[in-house]
This record gives sequence, C-alpha cells and structure tokens, in this order.
Amino acid sequence: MSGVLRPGQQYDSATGDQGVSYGRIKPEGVDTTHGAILYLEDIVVSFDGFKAINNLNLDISVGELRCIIGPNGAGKTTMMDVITGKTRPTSGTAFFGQTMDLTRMSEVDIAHAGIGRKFQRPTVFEQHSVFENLELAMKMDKRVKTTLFARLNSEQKDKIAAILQLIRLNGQENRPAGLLSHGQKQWLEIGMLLMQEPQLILLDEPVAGMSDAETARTAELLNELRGKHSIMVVEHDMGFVTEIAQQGKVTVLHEGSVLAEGTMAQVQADERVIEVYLGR
Amino acid sequence: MTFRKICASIVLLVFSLGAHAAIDGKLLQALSGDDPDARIVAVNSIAAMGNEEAVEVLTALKNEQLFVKDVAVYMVEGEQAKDLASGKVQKLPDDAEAITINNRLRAALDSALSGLKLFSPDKNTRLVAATALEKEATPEQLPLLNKAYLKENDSEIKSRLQMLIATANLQASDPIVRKAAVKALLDSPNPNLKPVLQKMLTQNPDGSYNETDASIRVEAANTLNAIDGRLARMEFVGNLFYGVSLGSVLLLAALGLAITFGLMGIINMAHGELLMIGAYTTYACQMLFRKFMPGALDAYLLLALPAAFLVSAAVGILLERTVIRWLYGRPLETLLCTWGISLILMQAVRSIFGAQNVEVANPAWMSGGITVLGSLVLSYNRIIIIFFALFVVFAVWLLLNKTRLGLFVRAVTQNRRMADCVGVATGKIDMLTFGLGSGIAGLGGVALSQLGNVGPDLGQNYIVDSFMVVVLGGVGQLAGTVIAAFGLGEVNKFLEPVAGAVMAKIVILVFIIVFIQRRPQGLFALKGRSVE
Amino acid sequence: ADTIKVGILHSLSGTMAISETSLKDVALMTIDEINAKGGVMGKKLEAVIVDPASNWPLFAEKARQLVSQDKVSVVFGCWTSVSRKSVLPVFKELNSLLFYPVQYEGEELEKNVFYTGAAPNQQAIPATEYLMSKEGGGAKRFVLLGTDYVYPRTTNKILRAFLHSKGVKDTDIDEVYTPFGHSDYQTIVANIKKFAAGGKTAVISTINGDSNVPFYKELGNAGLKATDVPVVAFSVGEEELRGVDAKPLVGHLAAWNYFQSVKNPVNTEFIKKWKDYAVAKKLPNAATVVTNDPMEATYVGIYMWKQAVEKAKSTDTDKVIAAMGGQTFKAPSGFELTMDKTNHHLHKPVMIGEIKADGQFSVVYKTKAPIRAQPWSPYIPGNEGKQKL
Amino acid sequence: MLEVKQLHQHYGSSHTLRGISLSLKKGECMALLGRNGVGKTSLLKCLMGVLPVTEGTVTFEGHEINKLSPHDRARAGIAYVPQGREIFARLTVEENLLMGMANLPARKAGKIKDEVYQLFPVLKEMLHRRGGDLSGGQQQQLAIARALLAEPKLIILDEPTEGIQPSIIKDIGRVIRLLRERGDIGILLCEQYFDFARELADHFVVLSRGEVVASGGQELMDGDDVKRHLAV
Amino acid sequence: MTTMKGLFSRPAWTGIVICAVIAVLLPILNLSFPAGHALHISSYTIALVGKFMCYALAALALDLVWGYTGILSLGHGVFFALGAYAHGMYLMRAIGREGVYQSNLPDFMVFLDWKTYPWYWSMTDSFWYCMALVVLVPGVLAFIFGFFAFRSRIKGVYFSIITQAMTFAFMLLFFRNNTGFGGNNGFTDFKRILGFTITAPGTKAALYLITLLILLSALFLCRWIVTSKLGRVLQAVRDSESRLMFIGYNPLWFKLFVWTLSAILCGIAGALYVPQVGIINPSEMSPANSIEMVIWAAVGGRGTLLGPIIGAFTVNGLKSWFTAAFPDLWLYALGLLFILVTLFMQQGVLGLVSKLKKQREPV
Ligand SMILES: Nc1ncnc2c1ncn2[C@@H]1O[C@H](COP(=O)(O)OP(=O)(O)OP(=O)(O)O)[C@@H](O)[C@H]1O
Ligand SMILES: Nc1ncnc2c1ncn2[C@@H]1O[C@H](COP(=O)(O)OP(=O)(O)OP(=O)(O)O)[C@@H](O)[C@H]1O
Ligand SMILES: NC(N)=O
Ligand SMILES: [Mg+2]
Ligand SMILES: [Mg+2]
Repeated sequence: MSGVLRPGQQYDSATGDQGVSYGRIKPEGVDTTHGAILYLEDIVVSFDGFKAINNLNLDISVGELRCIIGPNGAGKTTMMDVITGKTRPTSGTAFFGQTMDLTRMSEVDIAHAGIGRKFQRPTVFEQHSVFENLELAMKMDKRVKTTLFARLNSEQKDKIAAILQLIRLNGQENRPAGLLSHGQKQWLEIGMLLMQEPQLILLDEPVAGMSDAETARTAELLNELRGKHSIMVVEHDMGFVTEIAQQGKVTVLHEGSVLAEGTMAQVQADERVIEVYLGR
Repeated sequence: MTFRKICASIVLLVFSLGAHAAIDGKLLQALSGDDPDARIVAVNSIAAMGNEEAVEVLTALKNEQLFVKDVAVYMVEGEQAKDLASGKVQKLPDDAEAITINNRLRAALDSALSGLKLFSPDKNTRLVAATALEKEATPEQLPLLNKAYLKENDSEIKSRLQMLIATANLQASDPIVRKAAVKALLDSPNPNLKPVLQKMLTQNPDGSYNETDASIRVEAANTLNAIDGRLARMEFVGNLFYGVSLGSVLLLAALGLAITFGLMGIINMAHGELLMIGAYTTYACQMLFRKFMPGALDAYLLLALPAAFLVSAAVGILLERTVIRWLYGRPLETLLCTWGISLILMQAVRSIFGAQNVEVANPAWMSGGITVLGSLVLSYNRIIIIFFALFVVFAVWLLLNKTRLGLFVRAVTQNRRMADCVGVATGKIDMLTFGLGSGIAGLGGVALSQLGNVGPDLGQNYIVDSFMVVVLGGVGQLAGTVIAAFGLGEVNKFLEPVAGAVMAKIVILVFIIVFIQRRPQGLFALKGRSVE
Repeated sequence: ADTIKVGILHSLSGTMAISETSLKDVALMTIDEINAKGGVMGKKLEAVIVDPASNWPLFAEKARQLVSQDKVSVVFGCWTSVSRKSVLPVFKELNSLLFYPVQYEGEELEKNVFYTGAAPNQQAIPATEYLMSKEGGGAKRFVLLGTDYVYPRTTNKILRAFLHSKGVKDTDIDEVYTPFGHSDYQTIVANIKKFAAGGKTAVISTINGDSNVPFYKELGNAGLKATDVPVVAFSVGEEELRGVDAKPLVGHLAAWNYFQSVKNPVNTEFIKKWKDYAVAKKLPNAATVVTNDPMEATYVGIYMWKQAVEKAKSTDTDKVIAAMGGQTFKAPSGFELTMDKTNHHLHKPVMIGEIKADGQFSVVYKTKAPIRAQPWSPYIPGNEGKQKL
Repeated sequence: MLEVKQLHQHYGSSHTLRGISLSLKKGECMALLGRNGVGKTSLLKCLMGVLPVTEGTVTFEGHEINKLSPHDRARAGIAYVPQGREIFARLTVEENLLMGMANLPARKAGKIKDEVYQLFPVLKEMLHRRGGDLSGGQQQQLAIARALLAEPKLIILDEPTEGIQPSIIKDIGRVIRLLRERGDIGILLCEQYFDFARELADHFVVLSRGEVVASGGQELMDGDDVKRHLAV
Repeated sequence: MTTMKGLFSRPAWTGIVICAVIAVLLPILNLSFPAGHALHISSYTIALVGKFMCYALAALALDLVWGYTGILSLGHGVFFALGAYAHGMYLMRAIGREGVYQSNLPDFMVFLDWKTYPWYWSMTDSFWYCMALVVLVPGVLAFIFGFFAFRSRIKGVYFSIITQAMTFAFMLLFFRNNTGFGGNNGFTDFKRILGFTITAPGTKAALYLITLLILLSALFLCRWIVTSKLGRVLQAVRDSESRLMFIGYNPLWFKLFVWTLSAILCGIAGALYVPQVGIINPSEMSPANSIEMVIWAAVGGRGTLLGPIIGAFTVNGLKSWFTAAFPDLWLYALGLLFILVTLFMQQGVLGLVSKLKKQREPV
C-alpha cells in the first residue's frame, strides 16, 4: 500500500483522527507526471469570519524556485500552514503531485510525502544539540521500531558533517540548540531541512535576522538547490528576492489571494504592488 | 396516634385559654417518672388544660428545661426556677435533675403544641402549627380543625387547614364527603397522601377494592396522578437546584485555583489547604464572637468573610514571597513544592486546632430553608452560597478584565519578562495575584464551612475536584471554570438518583476523560496561533 | 529490661487522624496511670508510638516494625477494618498481640487479636430493634445509608437479614452508599424524604468519618427532624459531634456501648482523668475534650492486658492470650466487662443515646447486663457453629 | 544619556560580551552592527536589565542603573523592542498597546494615541484580535507601536525591520528619523539591514565576538573596516 | 539532561554496582546469621528494602514518560495497582480453603453470596496466567487510554488531569464491593506463592532478589531506550511535539510506546509489591498515591533514570524513619524536604551531586 490517500478519508482536526497510516507507511514517490508538484485551488481559510486566505490559486512546478511576497498579513504563512497540514482550509483543494490531497493528510504524512518547512520564527529542538537536531531531521524510516534500533553509519555521519560545514555550525555541534543566536537558529533550521531531503521546500522568511553577507550566502545556497528541489520562498527582503528569483516567477499575495504574478522586474513595476507592498 | 386522644378535650378548652390552674402534682410526677406511657398520658392531660401554662410547661419540657428534685418539678426561667406545683419562684436546687425526653415523647409534645398553637394569636405560629399537622391529619382532628378553620382569617392558613380537613375526610364514611375530599386534594403537594390514595386504589385478594365507590376511585387516581406529576416536577426542580448548589460549591472551591493555577500556572497542591485556612478562620471568628459578643453571634460571618480573605491571602503572599516566586516557569517543581507546603499546613492545623473537626454552626439566618412546591426544601445556606459564588465570580471577572491591575496580571502570567520590560513590577503583581487567588480560596473556605466539616483534611477533599473543574473549563478561562463547575454539578445531580452516588462519581470522571478527548484544551479552548 | 514496651498504632495524620489521634492520647494517659500505680509486674510501661498515616500498607510495615524492631509486647491500635486486615498477617506471622478498640463488622476471629469494640450484635442489631419498638418510634421502613466499604456493607447485610427475619420486606428497605469523603448529601436527603412518605421510616447510618458533618448539616437544613425520621448512627459519637452544631440534630440517635453522659463513679473519674490529662499535656482544644466509646474500649483493653500479664506473670503472647479469657474490668460504662473465655470479644452493654443540643447523648435505652459478642452473625448463613477460634 | 563602560557578560562559562563601552547622546541614533551571534541581542538585554552583567557599568541620564530591575528601567524611560517580538499572545492588540504604557502612571495611560494608528493602520483594524494571531510582520509592528507608546527617553530596537514589508519599513524609518529630529530621545538600533541602519544612524558600533571592533560616525559606515567585520 | 551519550558517568556506574552488591548481600546476611548477630540484617529491613525497590521501579517507569517524554502522569498508581491486583488474584486463589469461610472462593465472595467466580476471575488460579495479566492489564489499559488521548493530542495538564480522573475512577470502582475485588479491604492474608509459604524467610529472600533483578534489568532497559535515537525523539516530543511532526515523526506512536511500556513496568512493580507487603487495596489508586510517585521522581531528579530510584528510596526511607521517630512532627520534616529540594536542588538529589562535582572540577 502506498501513502496515497484513498478517497473519502478524512482528517478530523478535533479528534486528530489522521485517517491513515500513522506514519508507518513510507510513501512512494510523488506523481508529478504533469510537471507541477503543488496545486492550490480556490483555497479559503477563514478565522471566525476573517478570511486570511481568499480563493487562492497557485501552482508550483517541479524544480521551480518560486518567490512569494506580499504585505504583512497577506496570508503567506497561512498558506504554508495549509500546505503542511497545520491549518485546514475552510474550502478548496491542495494537491501534492497529482494524487495527494494535502487537505486530508496529517502533518506527519505530509512531511513523509516530501514537504519540508522552515518556520517564520526559527523552531529547533532547543534541548537537543545541534548535531542531534540534524540527526533527528535526517531522511530515514521514522517509525518507532526502526528508530529504537537506529545507529548512525559513517555515510550518515559524513552527511551531517557536511551540512554542519554548510550552515557553519561546525565546532558548535554539541551545543544545545537553544543557546544559539537567532540567526544561527535560522541556519540550523535550514540545515535540518536539507537533512530531510524533501522534494518541496517551504521557506518562510529564511533571511530574517541575517546579516547582509549571510543573506547573500543563503541566496547562493538556494541558487545551488534550484532544480534539485522545488522551493517556495517567502521574503520581505527585496534584494534577496531579486537575487534568487532571477528570471523565475514571483507571486504577490494580497488579502489572501494573488495580486500579481510575473518576473521580479514586472512585479516591482506593478502599481498595485507598489501601492500595497513596496511603498514609494 | 397520641394526638387523637386529646383533640376533643382541646377543642372544649381552647376557648377558655387563660384560666389559671396549677398543674396537678400527679401529672407532674408521671411526667418526670420512668413509665413512658404514663408520661405521654401526662403530656396529653397537660395539653388538655389548653391554657398558657400548658403551652409554657410543654415547651419547657420539649427544650429540656424542666427539672425534678424529689417530687418537686421546676421550670427554669432565666436565672430562676419555678416550682410548678406551688408556683413559687426560687433558685434551682443544685442537685435537681433535668427531665429528659426521647423522640416518642418529643413527637407527642410537638403534636400537642401544634394543636394548641393553632389558636395562637400569632399568625406565624399558627402557620407553623398547621404545617406541622400535615403529616397526620386524621378524622379525630376534624372538630379541632374545623374550629380552627372557622376562626381563621388568614387565607394561606385557611387553605392549609382546608387541605388538612380534606385529608382527614379521606377516611370519612360518607362517600360524598370522601369524594369531595379526594377532589379537594387535587392541588395538594403533600407526598404523604400517596400511600392513602394508593390504598384506596388497591384491590384486595377477593377482588374488592378498598374504596368501594368506583367514581371515587377515578377521582383518587386523578388526584394521585396530579400529585405524582407535581412530585416529578418537584424532583426535577430539586435536582436542578441541587446541581446549581453543588456547582456553586465546586466553583468556590475552584475559583482561587483558576487564578493561581489557571492564570499563573502554579500547580498549586496547597490550594485545598488555603480553603481549609479560610474555614478555620471562620471557626476562629465564630469563637471570637462567642467569647466577646455572644449576642451578635449570628453576625460572625460578616467578620469571617473579610478575615478569611485576608488570612488566606496573607498566607498565600507569604508562600509566594518565600517559596513560589523562585519557581515561575517551572510548573512541575511547583507541584512538588506546594505538595510539601500542603503537608506542613495540614499538620500545623492539627497541632494548633487538633486533629478533630471543629464545629462551625450556621447562623440562624442560614439555618433551615424555604419550602417550595409543597415539600421541596431549598436550604438557606445553599441559596446564599449560590449567590455568594456568583458575586465572587463577578467581582473577580471585573477585577481581571476591567482594571489595569487585571491587565497587568494577565500580561505577567503570559510573558513575565516582557511585562517587566514594559514597566510592570512583576514581583508585586505576582504577589498580588497569588494573594488574590489565595484570598478567594479563603472565601471558598468560608462557604465550605457552612456546608461540611471543618477539619485538617478539608482541603484534600476538594483539591482533585478543583483541578478537574479548572482543567475542564480550560486553563486560564474564567468563564470556562464557571461553566465547568455548574455543568459538573448538574450532571452529577441528575445522575445521582439514577446511578447512586458512587457510580455517579465514576461516570462523571469518565465523562471528563471523554470530554477532554473532544476538547483537548478544555471547554473554552483558545483557538488559533496564540495558543502555541 | 526494666520496662515493658507497648506499641501504639494509630493514624496521627491523613484522613483517619480525626478519629484515631484521641485514641493514641487515651492510650498514653492509661499507660501513665498504670505507671503511676507501679506499672505492670513492677516494670514501667514504655509506649512506642508510630504514625501509619492512614495508609494501609504502612500499617503493616509499622506493625512489623513495632513487633520485630521495637520488640513491643502488645500493640494497641487500628480503627478501620482494612487497617486491621492489613496488619493481621503480621501479627499472625510474628505471633504477637493486637488490641482493637473499635466497633466493627464481625466475621473475623483471630487468635492474635482482642476485640474490645462492639460486634454487630452488640450495636447494630439492638439499635434496629429499638427503632422498631414503640419507644423507638415503631419504624416500618429503613434506609440503610453508609460509606461504601466493608464495615457498612457487612453491617447492612446483617441488618437486612435481621429485618427480613422481623418481617420487613425488601421494598421497605433502601440501601444507599456514598464514596469516602462524600460531601454533598442533597440528593440523598431528598430521597430519604421521599422514601419516608411511604410510612414510618428510620435511617440507619454507617457513614464514617468526614462525611457525617455534611450529612447532618443537610439533614438539619432540609428540616428532617428526629421525630419524623430518626437517624441512628454507629460511627458518630461525642468526638464526631464536636465538629457539628448539634442543635438541629437533637433527637437523632447513636448506638454504642458507652456514652460520656453515663453517670457512675468510674465514668466520672475516667472523664476527669481524661480532661486533666488533656490540660496537662496541652492537647489542642483541651478545654472541650470529650470521651467516647472507642476511647473507653482502648482504656479497658489496656487494663485487661495488664491484668492478664499479671495473671500470666509474663508478657509472652501465648501466655497472655491464655490469661485473657475471663478477665473482668469495671469499665466507665458502669458495667463490669468480661473478656469472653473463647471468642476474644468483650461482653458489652448496649446503649442507645439521643443527641442533645450540647453534643452529648442522653441515654434512652440500655441493656440490663453486658451482652456476649457474636462475631459470626447468626444472620449470615453458614456462620452457625463458628463461634470459637 | 546612556553610558556603557567595560561591560562583560557570561552565559555560564561562555564569555559573551567582553568589555563593551559605548555612549549615546540625546537626540542621537546609534546603530549596532555585527554578524549573527556576536552578542548584539545580549548587549541590548543587558541594557534593559533582562540579563545580569558580570562586570562594568551602565549609566542612564547620570544614574547608574546596573542594579535596577527592567521595570524600573522602563519607568526611567527606556523602551525596548525585543528580537522575536515578545508580544502578549493572548491579550488583544488593544491590550498589548495599553501594556506599552504600563510604565506610566494610570492617569496618563488611559488612551492610545492616534499617531500609532496613523503609523500602523493595520493595528487599528485588528484592535480586538489576539496579539498571537497576528502575522509575523503585524506582530513586529505591534511591538514597535508598544514601545512608542511608552513615551521613552531611550528606545532600544532589536532588528525592528525583521519580517516587515518594505513600505512599512520605510514608514518605520520615517518615524525613527522623526524621533531623532525631535531631539529629546536616544535611539539604539540593532539592525542587520545595513542600508536601513546607515540612513538613520548618527553613529555606529560594530561588534564581533563580544567586542567593539569598529565605531564612528555615519560617514565611516561605508568603510572597508565595517564591511570586513560584517562579511562572512 | 541534554546529551544522552554518557547517561551514567563512571561514578554512577560504580554506585550502581556497589548498591547492587549490597542489595544482594542483605538477604544473604539475613538468612545466614541468627538474630542478634552483629552481621544479622533483620527481616524488617529486608521487607522494607524490598518494598522500596518496588516503589523505585514505579518511579523509574514514571521517569520514562515524565522525565524523558514530558508526559506527566498523575495516574500511574492505577497501573501499579492493577499489576498488584492481577498478582493478588493468584495469591487469593492460592489461599485455597484456608480462608475464614473455608470455601473455594475468597472470603469476600462468600460473604457477598457469590457462588462462582465471575468471568474475570477465570483461570486466575494459574500463576503464569496471572503473570501475563500483570503485564497485559496495565499494558492494554495504557494502550487504549493512551491511544485515544494522544490521538486527540491531549497534552500537558490536560493529560495529567485525565490520568488523575482515570485513577480516581478506578479507585471508586474497586472500592465497590460488587465489583468483585474485595472492596475497600482488597486482597490480603495471602498464604502461599507457587506452593511456598509466603511468610517463610526463604520465600521472602527470593521475592526480594527477583525484585532486585527486575529493577536492575528495567534500569538497563530504560537506559538503552533513552540513549537510543528513540530516546532523542522522545525528548523532542517533550520539547516541541509539533515541530517533530513536520520532520516526519508521528508522536502518537512514540508516546504510546513509552507510555505503554511505562505502564507495564509499573504493573510489574505492583505485582512484586503485593506478596512482599501483603495487601493490595483500592487506596493504592488514590490520586494522592500517584502524586507521591511523581514526587519520588522529582526529589531524585527527573530525566536521569537513577534519580527516581534514589528519590523513591530517599522519600520512603525518610518517611519510614520519620513516622516512627517523630510521629507528631514528621509531616513538617517531609514537607520541608520537598520545599528545600525544589528550591535548592533543581535537578533533585542527583542534580545536587553533579552540581557539587562540577564545582570541584570547573571546566
Ligand atoms: N488564528 C487566527 N485568528 C485570527 N486571525 C488570524 C489567525 N491566523 C492568522 N490570522 C490573520 O490572518 C492574516 C494572515 O496571516 P499570515 O500570518 O498568513 O500573514 P503573512 O502573509 O505570513 O504575513 P507576514 O508577512 O507578516 O508574516 C493576518 O491578518 C492574521 O492576523
Ligand atoms: N541563553 C544563552 N546561553 C548561552 N549562550 C547563549 C545564550 N543566548 C545566546 N547565547 C550565545 O551568545 C552569543 C550571542 O548571542 P546573541 O543572541 O546576543 O547574538 P546576536 O548578535 O544578537 O545574533 P543575531 O544577529 O543572530 O540575533 C551567541 O553565540 C549565542 O550562541
Ligand atoms: N470498623 C470500622 N468502623 O471501620
Ligand atoms: Mg508570515
Ligand atoms: Mg540578536
């Protein structure tokens, strides 16, 4: 059996009924036969009547690096919450590949299916060491039994070492993650994402709190990952966005739906975008 | 019954009230003697005198204020005692012994006194007397009741008497009278009528009915139905009231915890002991009044309320300043620590007041109850406590939501460090908040002292319930606490008649477990991001 | 050694401390008194006090400690039946002696235990008979109300059988239990009222411990008077009434083998000794201390043990047991009590008292002479012929 | 108005701040720069009194405030916008704003000034929403608004532009400039967004590994020295 | 508390070995030297240490869920008691006809006029079946309870309180005489276990040694678990459960695994406890008892495995001593101990030890 959901299976957020698998079944690959990895269709998220997301339509193709910008409160984080199963949309559909209905999958299953996320506020396991954070994130069978008997092999150790190098926390690997500075936590979280090897990476403001130099490095990193993963980046740092968007599409969200879409240059020139977002 | 024998004579004598005659020495001797039957006869004979003195003597006997020495019987009147045979007033001889009574005699006295009091000039006395007779209205009383009915001009008492007459007439030989009586009782709330009516309707083994007249049986069945319906309604209202009352108790017990635990996050295992301290403060106030102001004893609660609040709050503040303040942000440590505090407080009370319960009496204005729907008694102490609970909740709500202090309290409990940074003296707020929670626990203790025992373990009986209420309502949700308390009270009280007290309690606990499955953050769960 | 050690095993903390603390104090008083009069066989008694904290396994541990570590010759202690059951195996294993001073449900007879409290036939049955009598109000219907544990359950089982034998039908018996520490008696009192509408009703209460106060308060406020529905209790004595305002309870009853209000020289002296002791030792509330039945039973038990030791000229368990049978003692109840030759229970008088406004009892019924205990109630089938050890 | 002398701070055995000195005058804006993890936040926390200093003195308006608690510093006129926003998640936006005036006596703390809403209109729309439900940027705006309401003499901003949309960053810049121009307030601005900092600051201080490695007036900010210390 | 690699330091290992050796020696000294001999260890001490070891096992089980996974159970008493009852059923049956009513049924059943065993007593005359129950009953209860609670994502105090409700409900249920477990009196007056007289010194020593063995095995089992990757996942559950889901672990099964394991260990502790203490009754399920277990773990230092064991011995040892030495004052002493531990030993007794060690050799 695959991790693909049968029709009619439901996720009941009140009971936490996850319908399927409880993480025991490793999903097979994502069906991306039509070139897109993520489809969001007519998504509405309403909080007590306030529509944080309003008829949002969006899709991301395999290997694409998509930048999302938009005013504070436009619904960007909420959109990521919907994709990762943290928030259930009031209506609308979200598909990962052709077959996986994200609105009916649990957070765990979604993570298993290959979606990784970096949160807007860095969230790492504060009591665990940097090394352990990476180890926990590492792509592998994450069921109870295998976890109990898991031992790191040298290949995995190398991989962790490589990532440590990359996020420049080598030498700090035994420090509890809670003691890192804000920016270091951001990096660690990115490192955890890389360990997870997801097919779709969601980055919510990855360079917030990073110095300009580090922002540049992050941009570099993302440019390297381009093509290997599908990536969705939310940022307010226009310099950074320009850097990574290159000629790709940039989507502007406003009041819960797409306001504009196009290359960075097009978007930056759009009057409406200037009005609500960029300012004069 | 005893009453029957004397009715006739009372009737003859009621109009001669006031005629003075000393009580026959023989009667007095019988009264103080050992033969119970003779004592009853003596009581009835005295009652048959039907005069003021009879009322006085019988009342004195009922209150055990008659003394006997050798053959002389004395009635205590303040400092002095009156020799009933001679009427001489003197000091009570030292070795005079009180004449004791038992329930049988007490019942005879009650009946006799009620009969006499039906003719009292005081309306209330008459009303009480008419009510007291309800249990045993019999044909023998009819002449008396009819007399009283004719003489009566108060409509309420009149209707009571009418019911009594009808009740007595149920056994009349004339079927017309019986039928009228059965019909008249259609509106009676008196459950004691049920067996009588049921008896009318039961079939004897030979196929005959106890009530021979079929049309009367129909009426009787009607009346029985009406009474049953009324009783069912009464039971429902009763359960409703009991539930609210239990809810108010739970609420008062839990409210302080809703602050110290719900808002401040301290798993306060000593909460029960703060309740206990409130109750003991009430006891202490009562003792103070007994000692220094015995005349105003009934007012002791007025002192107890502020005193209990202050004493518990002071204890709370002391604990907060010395111990708990080091534990913010470490809720589980607070569990261990407050458990220790609770042990110490309990033992301290044992050392000071003794391990036994102490006596806290309801003041007169909280004793007894009002009778509604015929025979449902809503006791004053419970009614007052319900209103008191609502008042305290309202006050707390005002304080927390409508004052700057309340805002600070909520801010500090959510993010102590940032509150500090915007200029809130967090230490002071912590102290006040914990003091407030503790003080409210003290008020809860005052209420509990009016319902149950006051002993070193008082708190232990409420701590689990209190936590259940706060958690079920949703931690930090005042409204949730209120609803949870009343909800649990009602559920419990509607279950108890069906399942019994033990199973009701078990079902409630299972209910809580299941309910939390549905609402993992309690009744009033916060939704949204702010929760995380 | 020049002293004889005796163990005192009563809860001084936890829920049972309410009742048991005063038994510890009475035991100490009695021991002081015996020592003042020269001790036992010329040796002073030395009390070893432990606190089993109302925790039943801890009772067993402490019993073992008293007997095997402290080497006491005898232990006076326990209140609840479960605590007694918990220590029994220890006393049997170590062949030591326990004196148990509280009324209990019977159905037990152990060589190593002397029961100085009442068996059901020395308390529950006479009380029920009284309620059915003319003097007692001629009750026809009965509410058996108790805390849900073995003593009330057993007592009620016996009473039900007894009532059956008196022709009372099951429809006229209502059996109601509440959990320990139950504090809300609204529903139950309302139900009693309802039940009482069906005929002259009496309540037989085996409510234990803390629940009594809320029960009686509810009873008082709901206006159920003793003349309407008398309540007779088996676990409410003078000590319990200290915690209640007794005025609304006047006329309700209790059955015991001793009341403080019993008038006789032995009792007068007993009460005086106790009051003086309380003042001298600065016990809390020393001014208002009272005596009650288990206190008397403790007092009697210690003296009888002393007499038996002196008769046996040894504190050896088996010898003392042998010497106990037939011991007599002039007890504060005003009777000369005898330890039964075979069944380890005292012959006790039965008294029924009505509550007075001052929290004392006025004795309204009293047997002429002490009654022999029937630990195996004849009302329970299969108990015939089980009267011996 | 603010003097920091030889400030040292330790987290347990790790020496985070090593002898930092700086001074800030009324009406000035000082930028605090440095790479991730060099101790900027730690320094600001020390100034606010949230972290204990191991050595050195902090003087505010001529009084040594080392021993003062954070709330006393707030009452003395220091307002703080922490990194990570630290809004009161379960209080409404309005209540959060009222909390900003907790350092003021009750009679002055009743009303929220309209200027705040002009600056951050979104807050007015969301007055009754719980703070924790706001988006990241909205929360940041709330945190800044809260600090402004305190009528501070010194305002400490830890990466105030983090997560805020460009147009509002510009607004914030305008406000800071306005405050600076008023001349009665000191501003200590810790910022990663270099251009933003350069435009607003009169002075700057660069930290590296807990030490001041460069400082000077605005004109020197573009210097290589600074660049070098900020580079990875 | 963070890095698990060296969970037990070298001195800790030494301590474990020394304690184990002493513990083994106790019953040997008890049996081989007569009372009064200088080397004699009294049976009372053996019984006491045996009881404490059962408590220690329960505390260890609690540490697994509380210390490592952050699930505070205020209802572990129920698992302990169920294990004890399961074993108690066998012991009751082993009394045979030697009860006061000389019936095949236990006395309390005779008394309730039961003529046969209710279904849930069937087969309990088999020792091994009862041993299976010891594991299964707490295990299955914990599994079902945990499954629903964890699936509903009940956390923190909400979870703690429903565990408390659970144990309270069980206590009331077992109190009822009609439930069929002896009501308030529970089971007591056992005579034999597998044919051996339960009061015989040899039997007692054997029970004691089995308890010791199981305690040590459980300690090593727990150590193995918490130092494995699974242990790190558990701690991640404790610190940030939702984050864990986003990297693909399903906390439900991880929590359920330790929760059930912990319940089983606790049940075994209860089963070892009954024959040594001689009584099991519903008060073991009272909420206060479960809280006390938590307190043992807290006093010793939670999240350390060894700490809870030390805590169980410390608290109960002091309690045993105090209740005899200062019967009127001991609650003050115990209460004060709890307060001082929280104020001055944040990580419990064990935390104090490591703190002192650090002070001596600063890094
Ligand atoms: N639980 C909630 N209840 C009420 N409103 C909410 C809730 N969650 C989000 N919102 C509102 O939904 C809107 C969208 O929020 P979201 O966090 O998605 O914005 P965003 O685009 O990520 O903004 P930013 O750039 O500031 O991070 C905001 O106005 C926010 O206040
Ligand atoms: N509570 C703590 N305990 C120990 N070390 C800490 C603690 N908090 C921070 N640190 C360390 O102190 C150093 C300085 O941290 P700080 O947060 O002040 O850096 P920062 O300059 O603000 O960085 P960023 O730009 O990433 O916010 C970092 O190396 C961090 O790892
Ligand atoms: N034996 C009793 N009263 O429990
Ligand atoms: Mg966002
Ligand atoms: Mg920082």
